[in-house]
Amino acid sequence: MPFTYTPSAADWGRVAPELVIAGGGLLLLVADLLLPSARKGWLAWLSLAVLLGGFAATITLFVVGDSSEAFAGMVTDDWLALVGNLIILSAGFLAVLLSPGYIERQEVTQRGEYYALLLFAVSGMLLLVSATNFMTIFLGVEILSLALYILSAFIAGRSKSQEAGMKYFLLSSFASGFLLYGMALIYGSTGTTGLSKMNTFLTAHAPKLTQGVFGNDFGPMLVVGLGLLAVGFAFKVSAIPFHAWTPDVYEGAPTSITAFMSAGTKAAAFIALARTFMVALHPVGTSWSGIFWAIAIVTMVGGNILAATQTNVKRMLAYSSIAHAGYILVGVVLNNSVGLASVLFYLGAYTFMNIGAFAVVLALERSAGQGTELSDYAGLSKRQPVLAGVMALFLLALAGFPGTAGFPAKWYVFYGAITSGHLELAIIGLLASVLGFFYYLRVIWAMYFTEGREPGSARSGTMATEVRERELAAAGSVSSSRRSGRSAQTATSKTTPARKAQQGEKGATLRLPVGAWLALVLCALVTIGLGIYPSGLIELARHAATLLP
Amino acid sequence: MIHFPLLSVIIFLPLVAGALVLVLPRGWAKPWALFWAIIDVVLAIILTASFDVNANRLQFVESIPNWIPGFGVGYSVGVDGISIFLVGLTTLISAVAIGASLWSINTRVKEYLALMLLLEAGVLGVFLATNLFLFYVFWEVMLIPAYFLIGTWGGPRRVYAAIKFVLYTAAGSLLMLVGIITLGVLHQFHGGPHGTFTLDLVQLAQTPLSNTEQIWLFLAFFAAFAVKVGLVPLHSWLPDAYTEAPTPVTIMLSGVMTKTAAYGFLRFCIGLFPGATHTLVPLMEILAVVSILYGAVLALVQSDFKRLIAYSSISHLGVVMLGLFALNTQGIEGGVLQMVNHGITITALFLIAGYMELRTGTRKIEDFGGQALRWPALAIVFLIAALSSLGLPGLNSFAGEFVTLLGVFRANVVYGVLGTLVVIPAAWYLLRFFQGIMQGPAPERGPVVAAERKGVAKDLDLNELAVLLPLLVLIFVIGLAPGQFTSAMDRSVHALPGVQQTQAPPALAHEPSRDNSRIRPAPLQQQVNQPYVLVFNRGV
Amino acid sequence: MHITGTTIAFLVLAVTATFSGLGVILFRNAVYSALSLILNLFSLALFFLVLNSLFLAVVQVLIYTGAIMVLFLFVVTMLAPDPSDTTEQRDPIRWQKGAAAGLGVILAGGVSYLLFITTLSPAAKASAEDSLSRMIDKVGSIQAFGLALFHGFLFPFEVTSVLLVVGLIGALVLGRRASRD
Amino acid sequence: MPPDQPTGYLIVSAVLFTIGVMGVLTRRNPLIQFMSIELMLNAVNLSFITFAHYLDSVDGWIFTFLVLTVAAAEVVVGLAIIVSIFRSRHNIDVDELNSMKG
Amino acid sequence: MQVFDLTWLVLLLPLLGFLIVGSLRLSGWYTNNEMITWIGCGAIALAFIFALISYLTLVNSATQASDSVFWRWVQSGSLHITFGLRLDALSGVMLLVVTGVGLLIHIYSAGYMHDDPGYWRYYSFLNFFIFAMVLLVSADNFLFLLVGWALVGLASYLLIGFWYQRPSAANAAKKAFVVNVIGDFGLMLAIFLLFIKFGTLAYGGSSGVSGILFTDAGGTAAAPAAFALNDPMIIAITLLIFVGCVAKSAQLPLHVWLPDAMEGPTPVSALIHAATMVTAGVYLVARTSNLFNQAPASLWVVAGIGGATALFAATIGLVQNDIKRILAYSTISQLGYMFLAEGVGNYAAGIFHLTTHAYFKALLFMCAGAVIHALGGEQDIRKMGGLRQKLPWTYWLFLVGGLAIAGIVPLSGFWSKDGILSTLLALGIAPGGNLWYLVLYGVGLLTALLTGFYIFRLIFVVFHGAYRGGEPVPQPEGQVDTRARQRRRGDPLARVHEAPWIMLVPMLILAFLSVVGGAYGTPWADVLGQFLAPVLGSSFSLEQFIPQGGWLWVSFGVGVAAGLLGILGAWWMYVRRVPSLKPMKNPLYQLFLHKYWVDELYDWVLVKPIVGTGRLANRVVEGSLLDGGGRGLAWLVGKTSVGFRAVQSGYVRNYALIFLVGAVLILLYYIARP
Repeated sequence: MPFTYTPSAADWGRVAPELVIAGGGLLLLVADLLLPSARKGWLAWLSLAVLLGGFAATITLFVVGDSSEAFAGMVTDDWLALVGNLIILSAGFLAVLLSPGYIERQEVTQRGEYYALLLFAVSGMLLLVSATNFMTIFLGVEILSLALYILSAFIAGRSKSQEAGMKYFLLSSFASGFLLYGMALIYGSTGTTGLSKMNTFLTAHAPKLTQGVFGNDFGPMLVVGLGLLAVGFAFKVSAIPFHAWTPDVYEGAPTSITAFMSAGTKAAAFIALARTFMVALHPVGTSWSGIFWAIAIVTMVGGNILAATQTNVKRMLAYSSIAHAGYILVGVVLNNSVGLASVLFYLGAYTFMNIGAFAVVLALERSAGQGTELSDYAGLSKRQPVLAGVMALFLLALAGFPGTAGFPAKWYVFYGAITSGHLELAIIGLLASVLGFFYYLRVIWAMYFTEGREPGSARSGTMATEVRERELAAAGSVSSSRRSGRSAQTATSKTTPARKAQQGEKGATLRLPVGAWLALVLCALVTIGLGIYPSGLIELARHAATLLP
Repeated sequence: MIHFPLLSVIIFLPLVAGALVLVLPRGWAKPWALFWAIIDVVLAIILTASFDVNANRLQFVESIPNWIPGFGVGYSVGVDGISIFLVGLTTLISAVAIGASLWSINTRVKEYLALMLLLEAGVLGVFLATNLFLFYVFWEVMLIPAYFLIGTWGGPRRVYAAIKFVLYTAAGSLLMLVGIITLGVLHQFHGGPHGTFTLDLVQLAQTPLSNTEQIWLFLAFFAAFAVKVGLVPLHSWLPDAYTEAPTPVTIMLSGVMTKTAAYGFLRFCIGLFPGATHTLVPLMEILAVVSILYGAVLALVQSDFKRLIAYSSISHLGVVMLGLFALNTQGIEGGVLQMVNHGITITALFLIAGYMELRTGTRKIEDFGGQALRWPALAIVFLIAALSSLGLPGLNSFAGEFVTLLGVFRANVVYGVLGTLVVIPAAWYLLRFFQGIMQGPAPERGPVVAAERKGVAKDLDLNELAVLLPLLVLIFVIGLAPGQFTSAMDRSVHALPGVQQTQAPPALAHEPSRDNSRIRPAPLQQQVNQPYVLVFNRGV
Repeated sequence: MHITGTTIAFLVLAVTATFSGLGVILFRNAVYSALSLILNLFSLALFFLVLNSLFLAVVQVLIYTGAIMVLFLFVVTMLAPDPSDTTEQRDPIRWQKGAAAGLGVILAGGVSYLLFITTLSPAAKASAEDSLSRMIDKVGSIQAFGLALFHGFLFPFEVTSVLLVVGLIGALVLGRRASRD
Repeated sequence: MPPDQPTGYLIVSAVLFTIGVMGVLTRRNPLIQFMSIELMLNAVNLSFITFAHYLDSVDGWIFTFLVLTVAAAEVVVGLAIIVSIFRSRHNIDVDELNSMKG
Repeated sequence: MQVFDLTWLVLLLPLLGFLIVGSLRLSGWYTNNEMITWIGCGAIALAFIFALISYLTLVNSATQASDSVFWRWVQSGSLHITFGLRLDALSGVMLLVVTGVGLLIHIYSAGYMHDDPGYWRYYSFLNFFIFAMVLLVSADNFLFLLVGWALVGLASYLLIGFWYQRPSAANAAKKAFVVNVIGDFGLMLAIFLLFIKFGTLAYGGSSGVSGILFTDAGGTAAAPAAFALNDPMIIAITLLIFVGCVAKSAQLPLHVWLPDAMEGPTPVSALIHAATMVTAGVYLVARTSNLFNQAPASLWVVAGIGGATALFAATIGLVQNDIKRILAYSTISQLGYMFLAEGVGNYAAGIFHLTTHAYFKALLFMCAGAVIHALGGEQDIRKMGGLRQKLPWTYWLFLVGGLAIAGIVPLSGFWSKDGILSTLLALGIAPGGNLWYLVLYGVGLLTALLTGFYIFRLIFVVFHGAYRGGEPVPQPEGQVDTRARQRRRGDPLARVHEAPWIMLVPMLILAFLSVVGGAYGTPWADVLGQFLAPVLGSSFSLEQFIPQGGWLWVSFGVGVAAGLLGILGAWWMYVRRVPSLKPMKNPLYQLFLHKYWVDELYDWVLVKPIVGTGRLANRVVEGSLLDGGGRGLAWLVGKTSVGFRAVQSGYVRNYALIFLVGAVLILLYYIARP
């Protein structure tokens, strides 16, 4: 068919969300040129409009879509893709909401390019989740990666940002090489790069593989391909030991991008991973699930252990995202529909709670990346009770406490594990999350149980002195925070909650633009909403997972 | 059938009141919280009053089966003869704790009250949930407010205590989570091809489980409950948390939260895994005995009186555990009664300890002496609480302990004897406590003298007494008529699997007329002038 | 072993490719590395020719050797007046190279071993209607490529435009900023 | 080398891939690391072309073509990042880029 | 005649007194001591009257017991316990003793405690004690017996620690309570066993313990069908019951609390620690006589402990110097007599001695109280002497009491004590009699001799000879301040005078009872024994307890002679010779003086190890092991974390290396996978 297939209009319709977003990105570039510099603030709203358009397209596809492949098996609009679209669009939406005040504070001037790249990254992710061919998967990965390299390095004056961009670029390209090599070898084994054909081929010929690697024709090459592909995907989802880029990039990148990356990339990569392994390579599940089994365990335990002693909150959240990748991988290991549904649900829940947490980090971050240390959170509950409250909510959600989205997410994953006979994963995962409590609660502890402002009032030993020292060090950055306050004021004047919160304190000035508040509120509402009534998303995920037996 | 959702209202009333307290003016917060806490008590009383003691099924059941159909989970609550008293206890102790907060908590009052009410809601939910998912949700909901309450309003080592508390309990609960899911899955598998995943307690109870499965599941639940109830050697968090938490929070922790664990043992470990329970009874009883004796010996040597009470709590909860795992009517009914009693008594003790700490700023017994002279009223209530705690016959704890230990004794004489031994060290350390504070020569210097000079070390005032009063009344009421409680439990306890029905002693086996049902309390002042039947050989 | 022209070409190209590849990572001077890479890419283009992919061989030479490597060389010369590796600085992680070498040997050996014991599955071969060789025979190599690109693979081909736009913007953003600094 | 099997090409591809990997692992100059990555991509391309030839399938060709495009885009962005860093630091030793660790 | 059962009023009135007196003070409108005296004494007086009415109607009725059930206390499965009161011969006698002696001591206290600031507290506690004691003796089942049993312990605790600011008093109170709790522990276990064995905790009625013991299968007392003699269960029950008795009645080896309990006010010692509470053990053995009869082995234990305690305590009493402690050891010794009697089956003799002992020991304590009162709180007999002239009434009353306890004919003590001794003799010489009866008889006799000695040593040292102390400073007993007392020239006793009438009148009444109280228990007219007989089962008949032929007279003679010999010895040592009160080097003396080092033994064997274990556990287990273990785990996680973070070196190529490690591991997995 490759030589004869002619794309139809329906094919283009099935990629409507991708088209809307990518077109929106181009539109934004044009708008950037046309808008006078005083009106650049509109770019954010325009991006939001584009993303809403993406939502509309996705929802339209939910209703009228036929869940079938387009462009000769290149992409699909099945529910797995559509649910992924929703998650990614949400991540993008939230990231855009968070951006305006923040990027001004970080003295980013090229706002048009920023939003355009964000949208292109979103389009890459959308492509990735709907891709049903190694080519489109590869292209999706590369589009989002390229956009994110640039976005990570976006803050010109910040060497950490550049370092992040550089590291991300080098390592991600390196990993892409592995991914690609894996694709090549699997292509060599199965004769196709299309996932559905691959599935058909493997269903017919996989029984040979169960006899072992050796003694059959394509087996050894296939498993090398599987391994290399797994490595490539594991890098993208930042699973240990392919995680090393994550903390550095997350720390160095602009926080709005970190937030977006942590949720969006993860979701897109996981869905592509799920589609590749759980759907296409389902017949050879026994050959790859062992790898993910080990990776999942190492990631759950290692991510939590590594996070345990972090003092930089942003970095801590990076490690926590590694740990969460481990939990999600549990769903992948299962290689069945429950596992797939749990992966989807987890990603949906994770997006909101994690972006929410990063949103608070962002709100507290001063220029030049200051203000993300644990000591900067000391006594936050007194200075910023609302921010501290929602941060506590997100952290508890990440820790998996009931009443928040994190609980049904963990429940689903571990329910899947147990019902599929992987009790050990459930036990290890849950014990690892006890470690998780430790560091999540440490942030809460800093916010609620320590006194940030008055030296000498903090009670417990080493931490208190540390807090004081950091406070002294932070005194130097007062001028910058004043500047950021002013610029934030220009962005919006409707900062009632922030102002209200501000009245309780004397020194610090912190005003969040309305977009950031909106994002925080959205994240908080969804986090609680999914905690109390997760059924809607569960049903979506379950429907999407009917791809699998 | 639509009826007034009384149980849900009881659970969620504190939650809503707690949320609303955040938006109230600061001055209204305390009366508001107290008001709703008391309303909850009233509702609990209404619930108790309309409870049908002659039915062994769950009552006031509310069910929304399609809460999360994807998980096979519904919202369902219900109450039986066991949980009803614990609900009453919880509402009462919560109201007392909030009442005690009126003057002892003055920083960030709104957050504090919101968390207290949330904690209350969590505990109530645990007692009333009849779905394991819901149960687990409430179980964890208890944890967070407790963490914040200890960590924010606690003493100097509050942070350490709070984190230790959370990590210990969370580790236990997560293992329980594994157990819960596994149980549901097993239910699904054992149900054959049409088996469904469910966590409904009633359905789970009919799951056929092999003994090995039962034992592993039991141990998973055990992890959560044993930590929370403070069974030695998993109790390490308990003294720290009790000591460092502010008094009202300590009350909530010791008075009601530990009961959730004991209740969990009864409802889930015993209720769902009778086979494993039967196998593991020696383990449980030995741990209980160790807790009893170890807690008692450690209580003997503490100089910090909150710590002393904490260890006494470990010891006394050991008795509860011992009773529950006696697996007979008296053991379990006594155990549940003893839960209520322990809640009342430990609350009174901690309240009094809190009063004393608030006055003097110290918790060291050595700093006190001869305070009965200056604090006669406090001395009296203290003595009553201490006597209740040491199990003085005629007071509440005795009733509970007696019935419990009788049950234990019937089940196993050795555990019975070792459990009964608790009364000796209990008397010792509690009187040491009382003597150290209230008796002996007054100190010549130190914080107590300083407080007296400042004029803050006054005797009990009426507000403080008012908070204590319901507890004191209950100490006597339950002591004098515990039968009201045990008989209401009878049906529910007998509905538990594996519980030995009481049999007539062997010597009487041939007397069919000695039927329980026939024995009714005699009307007041009935003269039983029957001829005395003793015959003596002197005349023979 | 039956020695044919293809075999000889293979052996020569394999040796060239391997050594030029080694040159890329072993030359101290980045310019030499770049030149070595050009040689390597060129030998790969010849491989492509041997494997009947005329169009890609040409594209390989044009894009890689012609465009990409020129860019590389430009940057190399621009950035480093003394383009040698900064050897005067002590390597902060000296065990890295040894470990890398060890792992590299295992990787190459392991993958090669597994590939060596592999035979392509006949079932994986394209069906008659999808057969590349038939299409080449029918319309010619480059035409076949074009047919595929604009029919079955139209979508990925179109998607690359987004990719290129992103690259463009990236160069713009980073370059403009660099020039302003 | 069994006749009609691509084993030789595949092994060359594997070796080249490994050489690329080694380059990333051992060199401190990001440009050379980057070149090594290009080497890896090209090694994969060789595999693709080999498979296309031996499987008689056009997918490999197209994939190679896409990789080429991607490589071009990557080079643009990568070199821009490297240049941008050089502008601000006047040093491109990647070992210097370790302000974030742990 | 119908029984006019007013037991509930007897129970209720002291409770009301307690509550009213207590709440008067607490509510703040407490004004004077007089009101409290009236309420406190009035309640007991009424209770005594009602007890008397009930008793008299019971005596004149054909009914042997009246049982009033009030409410269901608990029902749990087959466990069914009601709160009820029982009036029968035994509880009737006990009620009279308790309320009667109690009333006298209430009155006496009005004088004795007049100046104490805790007067209200004292009366409320005292009323509470009477309430508890009434509950103990009139409860109709074992559970409420236990309730009363513990409540009297509480009352005792409160009253011993009445002067709570004195550390010695507080410690003594705690000690008394804890030792009593050991007894409660035994009793509780006994009750559990009883329930398991009998399925009921009631004493009487067809469904009560006694009923089951004797009506089973139409059995008779001689051959109760369901229970064999020395059934192990019954032995266990009875021994555990006896553990309770041993603790409550201060028998070996749990006697240690009673001497310390003398820290309480003297009237309290008279009432609780001599006349009533400590005899609860004797009452309980009598109450459960049917059980004990089924377990002769237990009875031997009772007899053995009783005899041993009698002798043991008497020897200690010989050398003590604290006037109240001498009386305390005397009490222990006399209680030993009672158990001796019960141990050989003569429960009635035990109860008889209980009543007479209540009279004369209360009298002795009151007299001692009068002396202490007069001397401003002095209790050391070495600092007394020659008080006969200053306190003539007290002296004579003390003498009456002393003669009674020494068993001098015809005072009450003679009849009761000789009843016991002659019982032993009778059983010993009876055909087929056990030699151990004679051994116990010997012990009893020796004790009688020692009793005469120590009590008259006390009398002679305190009332005869010359005064050896300083000038007493009048102050309440509780606030002894020896430093304030200074020697003056001239008569130090110039200001010492006799006790007021309100103290003397009760003493006179008791003295009267001590003289004539034996009249209802003579071998010829054993009114009490006959009356109690329906309640107290025994394997012997009352006649068997009376030595036949001339042996009764022999017994009388020997008993009186022993008492006289003791008195003579005391006279010889403390009147005839100059009394030497210096400590002697004699090891036996040291042994007695240090009370056989029993306290020290307990301290070393029990208290120190337990507290030491606790301290050790607190430090090692709680601190190092558990807390340290938790911290260690956290430390380990932290170290691991830091170690892993070191791998995260920040170098790109290092990251790539980690990456490659993962990839190679996967590759190796595929190569190695079979």
